[in-house]
Amino acid sequence: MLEVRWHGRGGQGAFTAARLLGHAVSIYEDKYVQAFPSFGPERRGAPVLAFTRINEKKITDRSEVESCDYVVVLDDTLYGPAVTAGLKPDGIMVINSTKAADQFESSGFRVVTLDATALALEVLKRPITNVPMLGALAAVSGVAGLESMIMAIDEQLPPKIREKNKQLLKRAFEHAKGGK
Amino acid sequence: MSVKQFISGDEAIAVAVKLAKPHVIAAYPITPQTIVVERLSDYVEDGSLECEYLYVESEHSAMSAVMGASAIGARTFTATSSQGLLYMCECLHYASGARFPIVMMNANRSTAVPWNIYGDQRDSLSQLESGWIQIYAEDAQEALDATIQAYRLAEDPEIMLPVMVNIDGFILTHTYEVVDIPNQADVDKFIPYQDFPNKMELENPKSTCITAGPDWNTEFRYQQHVATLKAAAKVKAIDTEFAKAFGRSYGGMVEDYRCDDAEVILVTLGSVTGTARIVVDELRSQGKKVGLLKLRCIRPFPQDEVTAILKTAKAAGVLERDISFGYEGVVFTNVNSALTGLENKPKTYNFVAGLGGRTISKSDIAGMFAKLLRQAEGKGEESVVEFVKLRCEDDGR
Amino acid sequence: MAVNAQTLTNEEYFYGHKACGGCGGSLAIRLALKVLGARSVAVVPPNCMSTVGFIYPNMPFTVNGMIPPFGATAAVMSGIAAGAKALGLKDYHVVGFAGDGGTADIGLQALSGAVDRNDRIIYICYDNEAYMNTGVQKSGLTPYGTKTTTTPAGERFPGAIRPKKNIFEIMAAHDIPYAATVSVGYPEDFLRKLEKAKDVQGTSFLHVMAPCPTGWGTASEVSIALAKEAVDCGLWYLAEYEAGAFTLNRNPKEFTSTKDYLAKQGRFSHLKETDIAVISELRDAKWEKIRKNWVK
Amino acid sequence: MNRPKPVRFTAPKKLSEYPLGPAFRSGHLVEINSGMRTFRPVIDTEKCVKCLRCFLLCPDGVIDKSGDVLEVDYDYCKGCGICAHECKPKAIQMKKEGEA
Repeated sequence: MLEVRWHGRGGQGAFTAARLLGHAVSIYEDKYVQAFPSFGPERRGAPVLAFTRINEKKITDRSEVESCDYVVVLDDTLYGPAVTAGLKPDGIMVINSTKAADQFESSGFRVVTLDATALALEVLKRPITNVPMLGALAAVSGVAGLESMIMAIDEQLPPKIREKNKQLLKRAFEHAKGGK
Repeated sequence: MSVKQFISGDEAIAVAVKLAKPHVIAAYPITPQTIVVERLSDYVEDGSLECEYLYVESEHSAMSAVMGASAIGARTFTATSSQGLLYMCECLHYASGARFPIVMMNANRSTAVPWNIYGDQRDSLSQLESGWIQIYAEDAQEALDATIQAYRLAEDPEIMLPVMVNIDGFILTHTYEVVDIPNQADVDKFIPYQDFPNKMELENPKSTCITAGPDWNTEFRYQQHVATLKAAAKVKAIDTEFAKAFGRSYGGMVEDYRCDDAEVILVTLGSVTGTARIVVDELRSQGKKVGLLKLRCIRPFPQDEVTAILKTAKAAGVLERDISFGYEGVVFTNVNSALTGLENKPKTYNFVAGLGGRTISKSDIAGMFAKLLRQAEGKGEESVVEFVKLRCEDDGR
Repeated sequence: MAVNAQTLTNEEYFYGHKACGGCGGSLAIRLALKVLGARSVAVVPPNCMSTVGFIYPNMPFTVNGMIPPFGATAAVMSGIAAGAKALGLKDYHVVGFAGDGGTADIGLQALSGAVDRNDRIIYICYDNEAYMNTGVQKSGLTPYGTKTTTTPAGERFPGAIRPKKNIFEIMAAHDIPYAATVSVGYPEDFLRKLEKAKDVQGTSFLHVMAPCPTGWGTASEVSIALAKEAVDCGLWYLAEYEAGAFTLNRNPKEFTSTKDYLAKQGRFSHLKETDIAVISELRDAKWEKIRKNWVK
Repeated sequence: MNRPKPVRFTAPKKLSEYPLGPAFRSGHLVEINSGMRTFRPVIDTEKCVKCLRCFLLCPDGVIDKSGDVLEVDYDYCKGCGICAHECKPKAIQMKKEGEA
């Protein structure tokens, strides 16, 4: 089972990204998925978590995610013990930052950085980084195919913002594939 | 053709209700049920569900409004949670006594105080005596399927009782999963609307929710009791028919998992069953004879099934998100009561866990099995009622 | 054609019940159902009228009837109306008969919700000014100075210490399509307002002064006369709220004596001259507002 | 006279004979109320002007207006006296039960 933990702030759309990933791989790649937010009231600006669990078999585990294969950080000001906790040594942390990957301490896991804010500002004109970070995660992990994520956006995001987000997804995906 | 959707437990309930086409929905929002009533409002607004939607000012009125609608023969739905369920309490007893076939979803959530919005089952379990049939779902798919089954059960002319479909707050209500959505025609065929035998009619007026004094009351109550008992066989039969129509089955009143030669069995209710399945598989792979008994329906109580499955076990544990203060968990009381007739009653333990939403981990469940296995080996333990993961150094006694 | 005793149907829809002789509440129900007709659904919460109206196997309502939970009259009515509409039923009325406590106290929230949704129901509050079914306890509509079993009169208190909640104006404050106050002492006015309520497409509310000989400590034959006198002495009034405006239906040039009205009733027998003066002052203050605001 | 009449009620014997839930057919009277009465109203049809005020105001609806003269349904009259009290031509007298 693969477990992804998303870190963001209330309002940044971390859970939407967790759901888009889940939708993409469950509906279009025949995997079993759970996607859930950190339970409780969400307040704008407060740190929030979201999770995506992916498996070939039906997932019956309802306990909290204790360790994870991937951590995605929508905002590098969140970086700290809460972000690195439970990330497996062979896992990957994808972090939205202008800094280089080696600026972030690692206990063995790989760190990949992407300036998703800049990309989002360029395409959306707004600093909304959930979709580009989803693209980056997929690029570095192979956890979902680009096509299925595009279809998920078509089904799940409001029509007005679909096209720009698909564009943004592709840009981030390619950018991260390029290893930058 | 059914379709797959990636939706939350709350949404699965809303989709099931849309498929069931109730005439009247009345509901009041409460976390973590709110998504259900929001989605249903959306369906009414976009025209995909034609029904009267009453945005009431409280849960007491929500249940009262669906009682009124049911009294005149309308198929109804409402949903609530926790404090809302408790606020309805008077009306819960009313609806069952009146034999109104109302279907309600309850998002299991702790009850105040301390205030807590997270999942435990103290809300619905405190209402076992309300006369409602209570069903608990393990995942979003079962939530959807159980809701459709609930209409079939509630409106059965021999039953005519309200049914509460319970799903664990957040753990199921807010978790997105792949859910197979049955097609409308199949659902229409499975739960066709038919007149309620006790409904008011303009041409043939009835007086309903009437008074029955000491001279008649017992017989009305006995009648209600008999109907509730009858529901047990119906639950099983409906599940079998559901399997034929939709290809999914849940075992009826209970589902036993790897219980055949099990020496110790853990009894569960709701979503924690899924986590426990993994632990059972792990222990089985180590050669341990462990099994799992999931209660789907707790009123009527699956006495025959519980007795039949637990009678060969050496030890049985009841894992529940509930405590009846000053005694033990209420599920435990019920299970023990069912076992009293057995010659070799297994030793039973009560694990009180997950109160106020505290996670129940695989290692917690492994610990419960370890305790049961020690008992099975003849190394009995003193504490029968155990608060799992209690974070204090002494037991305060 | 105006409904009156001549045109009113001879059919009875609430008949053979066990209410006390001279009960104003049972007359209110009887007259209302005669106007609303056989295709009515009567919703009667736990109160005297349901207690005498639905004891198995004796069923005095000939129309459909239901006892809702005490605080849920309006919500149950909303549900019946919604169910009837969804099932495509035609030509019916959903009417509620709650007492003063069932309306102004425990039932107020559900009533407020129903008015907020503008559900098509006719809510009738029969006001006998205390919880009579349980043995005369103070309700929110018990007037100043009333001796009840929870406001015993003695050295310290004159009985109830506050005037009646103004439930009619509370309904008007919801901007309800139609609300009216009536009295069984003015039956033609009551019938006229029932006729109006019948045609309202949203919520309508009638507040009926309905004496209770048992709780008021009066002879059973004077119930109607007392209900009339309550209006004539100015302690009750006949008014309507419709299309956002108040109308006063009866504006007495001179009031009859409050003292005489009060003196006829056991529940006021303890009142001192000073208490009666307070009641008259409250009345005058109320009427000053009524005349200033409702009379064009 | 056109007023509901009591019916003979046979108590259900089998559980299946009970109504489903506490819901029963409306307009089902099993006993009369005349025992609640000490005085009975007697209408003097000579004096009666058929203004129908008594018919209108009887809380129990026991005055029937369908015939040539007003009739009282003594099965359900409780003898409250409102009719006599409200009768303007004083055509109704309250007479003690058992007296002519």
